[in-house]
Amino acid sequence: MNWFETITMHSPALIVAVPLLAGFLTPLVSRINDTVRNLFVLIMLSITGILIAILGYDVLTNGIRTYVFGGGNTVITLPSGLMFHVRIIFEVDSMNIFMVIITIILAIIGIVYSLSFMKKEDGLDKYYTIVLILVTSTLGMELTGDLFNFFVFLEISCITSCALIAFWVHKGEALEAALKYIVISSIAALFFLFALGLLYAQYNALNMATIANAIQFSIIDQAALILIIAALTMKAGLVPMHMWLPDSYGEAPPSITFILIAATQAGLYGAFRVIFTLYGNVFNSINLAYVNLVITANTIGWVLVALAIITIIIGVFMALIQTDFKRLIGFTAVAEIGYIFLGIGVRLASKYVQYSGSSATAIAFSEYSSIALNGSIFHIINDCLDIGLLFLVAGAIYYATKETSLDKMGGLARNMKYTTVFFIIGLLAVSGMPPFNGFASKLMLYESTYQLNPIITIIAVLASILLLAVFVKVFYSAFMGPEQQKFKEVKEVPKGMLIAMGAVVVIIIIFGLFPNLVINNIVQPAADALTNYTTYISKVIPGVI
Amino acid sequence: MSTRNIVAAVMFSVLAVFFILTALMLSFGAPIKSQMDDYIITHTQNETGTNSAVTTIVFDYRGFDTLGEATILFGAVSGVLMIFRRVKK
Amino acid sequence: MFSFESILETLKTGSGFWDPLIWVIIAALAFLLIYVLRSFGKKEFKEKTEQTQSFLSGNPEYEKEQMRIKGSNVYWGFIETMKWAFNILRKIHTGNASDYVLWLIIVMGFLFIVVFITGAL
Amino acid sequence: MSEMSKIVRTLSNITFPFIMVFGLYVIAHGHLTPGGGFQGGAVAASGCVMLIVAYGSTWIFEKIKVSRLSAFESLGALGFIGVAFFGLIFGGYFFNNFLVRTGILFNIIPETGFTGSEFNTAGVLPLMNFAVGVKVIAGVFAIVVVMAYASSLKEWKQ
Amino acid sequence: MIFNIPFIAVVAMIFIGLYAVLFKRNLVKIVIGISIIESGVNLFLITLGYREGGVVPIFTSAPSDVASNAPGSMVLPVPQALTLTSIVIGVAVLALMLSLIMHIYRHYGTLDVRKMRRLKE
Repeated sequence: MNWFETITMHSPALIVAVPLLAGFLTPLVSRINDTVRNLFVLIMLSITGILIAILGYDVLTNGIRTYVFGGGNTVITLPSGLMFHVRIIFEVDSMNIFMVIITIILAIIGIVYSLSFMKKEDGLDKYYTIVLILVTSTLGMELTGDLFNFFVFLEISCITSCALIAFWVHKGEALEAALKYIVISSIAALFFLFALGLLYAQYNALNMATIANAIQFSIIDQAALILIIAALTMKAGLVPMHMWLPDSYGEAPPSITFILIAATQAGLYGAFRVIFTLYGNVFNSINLAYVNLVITANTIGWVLVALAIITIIIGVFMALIQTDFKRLIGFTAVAEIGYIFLGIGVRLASKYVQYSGSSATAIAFSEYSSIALNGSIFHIINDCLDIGLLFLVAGAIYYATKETSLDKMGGLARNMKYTTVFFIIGLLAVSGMPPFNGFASKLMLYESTYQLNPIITIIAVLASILLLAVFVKVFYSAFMGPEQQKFKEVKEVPKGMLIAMGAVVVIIIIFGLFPNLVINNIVQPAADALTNYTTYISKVIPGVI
Repeated sequence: MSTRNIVAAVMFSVLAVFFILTALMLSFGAPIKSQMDDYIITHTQNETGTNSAVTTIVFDYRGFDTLGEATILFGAVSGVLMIFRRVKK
Repeated sequence: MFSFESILETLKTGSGFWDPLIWVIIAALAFLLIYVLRSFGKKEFKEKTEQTQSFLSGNPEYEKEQMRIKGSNVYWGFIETMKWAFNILRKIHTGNASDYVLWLIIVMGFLFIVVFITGAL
Repeated sequence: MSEMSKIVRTLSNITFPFIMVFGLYVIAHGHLTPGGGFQGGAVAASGCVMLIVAYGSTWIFEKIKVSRLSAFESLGALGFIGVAFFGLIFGGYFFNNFLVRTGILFNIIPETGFTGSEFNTAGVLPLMNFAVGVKVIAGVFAIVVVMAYASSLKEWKQ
Repeated sequence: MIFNIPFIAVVAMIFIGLYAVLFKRNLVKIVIGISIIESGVNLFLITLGYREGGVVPIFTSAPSDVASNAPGSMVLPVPQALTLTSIVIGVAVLALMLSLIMHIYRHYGTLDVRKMRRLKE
């Protein structure tokens, strides 16, 4: 067993443990000086990235990998044949790998950006400590296979995000946004804990695979499902629970917002995992024993589709009347979340039963549902990159002009050429213009939704056009127009920020020009890992199905 | 009594009804299944050499949760110290 | 895991397909066409003459500072027409922290009603 | 807040050692009795908070450097995660209890009830308890000191 | 049914806290409501783990007859461990919220949640 095997075996634990160790060490390291601290943070995150690359290669080639904390055997088998878990288990499949890759990309780029963006601020040692803990919590949420562990990481991400949103304490709005965020997200997390207790009372287990194996969908399970879905969709920012999102995104420092996007997507991943794996028997099974649950799956699917459409419309319309740059982008982020939930809803709503006479013969998903799921998963990474790039541009403008209100800007394209180019690319990508990455995923979503219901597709396309209109307004009022007197001596932002934005732009262009590269290599495996949930269960509970 | 309060009261009572309905389904004093806890109680002395089953779970079987818990306290302290830092305006 | 051929495939989206490379080629051709058309333009156009001055029905031209449209005035007509919708949206978005929790409660109760009814079927 | 009367200060001086000893007892016996690092740390930190109440937050804030407290807290957290990493190194798994059944320390399999060798049990759990106790004392004390001092400053008064 | 009174008490605590969050205007009262909700959830976890006539699952001070016919005579230990974690989480959230409220009072000069609405629409 050589060292590479050992690292691959322990990488699920190390991916969480290394940034955590770095976060604990940062207050001590920052006593030396600032340069050492910045290098330390970057190096630790790079080590995490290398570990993620190793684990991702292993998982994508050899299948699911589990890690038991504290050792011992994975599953305890009683003489009576009961099989369950005692210890915490990390179970990593392609979906986890997909999310973790997004998170680490956003984290490293955000750190590189904040190295030059936050240079003049004070309290930076605490800043980097909390950022590392936030990245740790996001990675943990996306890697864990244990419900209570998921709750713990949820709370960590809630607390650290709140502290980072309130970083500019001299602005009252930042404190207000942070308080609103922590109030609603702590209440949602408490409801999540209540639902967890309900599931524990039913099955005396906290492991996702064990519960998913034994799920019965009794009344108590339905209550638990409702509470968990409500909490996690709040975390993801679905309408009408979206109102914390523009506040926090708009008031946090842009480098923080770039990492907060990853934390939001972690809540979204939780919704994916709960719907498709934890309640897989209900929403995902084609076993005829669960024929009476198809109507429940369709109902939840249509509810999600309706909420997603409302999300898209409200996000775009509210973005149209905003005058604050970052808050406007926050509302467009809400709209993008709506597109992702549209895919999940179409997947669930397209489940149907084949009847011969009066007896059910088979349960199946329509063939466009897989395309909807692919588009939805592919849109997650596009959403992160596009919205993130726009926030970085907003931060660059704030860095150069100390302005966020669109009314006071104008004529910035003369002095900030690179930033203007980056903003144009982000504009076209987020509004789904070819050949950028937003177009491919949105096209898949449109095509699959059209076969479910054409009206939904028409609304979504119109909303996408409105999204373009919103950003044309921003582009006109911020970059175009005659040169302002007070912006005569505005300089281009420093190199670090340009490098960060350029990296995102390069990724966007590659994803846009070669969408199959992404879809074949990470998106399709992730969708497969979500759809056949039985492999997820049988990996940790042998002998099931 | 504004519209908002009326809506709030109605949804509040609806949710309360459903919660009580859920609570009446549970069984108090007699857990339906207890295989995991029985395993822990019977094996805590041999596997981890501890007399206290709760401490065994907190620090050994589910020690990673406790690490996250310590991380939460750490993050809260760092956040409070960051919020109360001296800002030079 | 990684295959180079997968780069050049076209993306199948159920009923249609999408190949960015073809799109790039077509876009390049379009830009070429635009350049050719532009080359047919008038040759006697001069910079810095009265040809470039905008004609405001004989009135003197304002200086650039005053001719700028603010960001909140863009799409004024659209927002004015859809005022009823925007008023509703503005009414929803009260920045009140307990209203945020109330929305969470409303969604929870709605899901309870829907799922318990359909789950009982 | 300002300092309280001499009676309160004297009584807090007298009771402070007992509170600290009790907190340390709860930390040390975390693997035998109800309690553990968090609870004992909370008890000891409440003893420190009693000093803040008695002597006034400004006096304590000048006596104690908060940066040193946060350094202590990160030391405790490092001890905790360090024990976990030792489990990875010696036991082969993260969070492995690598001390039990080895001849080093805390390695005895306990009997039911009070036995002579009860304290020398439970593998790495006492170490984790101690690290968490240090962390909780420093953390809670830092939080209370900073909040009390900030509330006593003049610009916070409206 | 009548033996579910502890669970009814849990629901009562949760909804008392929700009432404070939804209908009170003072930020400190809202935070108190959140702590009440959290206490209710902790009580719920503890109540789940109760076994008829069980004792605390610690062998140090356990009577010999109880220890002999364990685990049937001991309450479930896992919910107690979860509750320990949940309590510390609540402490951390409480500390952060209270310090935020101190800053907000300094900036806004009020604790009324309805006046804390600079971020609307």
